[in-house]
Amino acid sequence: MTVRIQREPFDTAAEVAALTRGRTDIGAVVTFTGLCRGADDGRAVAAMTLEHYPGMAEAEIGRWVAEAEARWPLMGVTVIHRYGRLEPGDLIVLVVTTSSHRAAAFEAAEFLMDFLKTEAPFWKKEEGLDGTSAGWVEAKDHDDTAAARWKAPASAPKV
Amino acid sequence: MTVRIQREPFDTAAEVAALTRGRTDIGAVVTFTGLCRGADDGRAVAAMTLEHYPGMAEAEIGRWVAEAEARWPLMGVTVIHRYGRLEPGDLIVLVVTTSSHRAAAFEAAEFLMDFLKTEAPFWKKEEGLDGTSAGWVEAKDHDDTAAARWKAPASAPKV
Amino acid sequence: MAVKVLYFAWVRERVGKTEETVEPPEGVTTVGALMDWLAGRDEAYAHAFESRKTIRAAIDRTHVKPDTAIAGAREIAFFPPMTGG
Amino acid sequence: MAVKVLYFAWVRERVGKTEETVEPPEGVTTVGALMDWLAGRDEAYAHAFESRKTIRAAIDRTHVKPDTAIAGAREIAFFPPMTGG
Repeated sequence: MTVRIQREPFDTAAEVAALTRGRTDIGAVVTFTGLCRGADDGRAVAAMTLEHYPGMAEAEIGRWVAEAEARWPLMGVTVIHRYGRLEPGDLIVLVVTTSSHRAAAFEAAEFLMDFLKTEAPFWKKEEGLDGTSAGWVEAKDHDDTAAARWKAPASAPKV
Repeated sequence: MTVRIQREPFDTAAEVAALTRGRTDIGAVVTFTGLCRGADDGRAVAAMTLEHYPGMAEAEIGRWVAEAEARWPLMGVTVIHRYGRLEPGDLIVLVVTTSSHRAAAFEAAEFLMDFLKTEAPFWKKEEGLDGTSAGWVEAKDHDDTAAARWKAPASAPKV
Repeated sequence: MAVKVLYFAWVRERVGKTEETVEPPEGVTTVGALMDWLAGRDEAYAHAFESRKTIRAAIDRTHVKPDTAIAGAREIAFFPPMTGG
Repeated sequence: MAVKVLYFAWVRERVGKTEETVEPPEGVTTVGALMDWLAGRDEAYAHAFESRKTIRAAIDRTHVKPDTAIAGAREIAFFPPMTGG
């Protein structure tokens, strides 16, 4: 597993290549890339600053990757989350999952994103177009709902 | 929408860039890449040849992309499927979906892969390690099951 | 009615050709009846269409069921269940 | 017991510092009690902890609930619900 918290951009293709190069047992690669948007709920966003809890962010994501590896037959997982000031169009987060078949790769990537959204210690503060702060982004109920679906009733993967 | 059936490899990063470049309304990009594996159900595979129905393959995939665009708020979809002789580790298929939020991008990518597997007119023939033909790959019940989940009961997306 | 028929994968291999134009008799009005008629042509066709329930069909590049009428079809294709993706 | 306390996002902004070492009295044994005690220090802390049910906590980099004991904790963090990803 690779988990990195960094200020710099990441190269999705290079991360996928690092997981798949020289292997012939991987049949499915799923990537999720999250990008900074220029509007949130209809409000223009000039930039956002991502604050994180150094040390805990890596540890927490590592725990969820380990959980995903226990639930699904994965052949490799990479999670990269950026912090600092990001502008619309900038990359925020990358999840890459690999498996022999597609269901495991898709489900594990969704699972990881749901818990990154609700459990990883990151906080977004948005700037409005006039350069003033538009304030901290509030956590969304639908993200909690998305994360909750993995908890009930059993820990077995969906078919 | 971009749908291409081609013999040549594809460049996932270039396809993603073509969908996202200059845009600030896309918050989520999901890619699925399918690769040729060196073994199938425990049987060694030296190579596979993908046959397709020219004209219908493009049309059928285009119909499913249109259906995905009707079901989910997507901002762009690219599907590329290769044909011809492929060796273990080679890319077979690419699906890229983009949306403002992750749920739509994930679900549409899974939906498209489920129907590519069961409805797109492609057939795989595998070669064993001794160079002799190991025969045509049989369709799998679990792929039909995966496709069927999108049909019942309503056509509304899952939450 | 003359109609172009295409074969793919093991249906193609068993029939021994990729496409041909056939003229089924008037009583052959559905996809299923066309399969029955083709299966009766010779041993190669009989072999190709022996597990008829398995074989899929398309008319003019759209999937169809065995009871679909073939009237007006320009191109009818027969093939095994798909294994792409 | 002296313990390091960290603050993030708007909790940090309201408290006005990123971290500090505090010495809560003996009766303060849980995460929730520590929040109550911090809220009573001055107006800045009171503001930071006013919607106490909203605030999340971690002990030694693991999420904990308000009723979790703080005995043995090296590092306790308070922050709003997470909005990463």
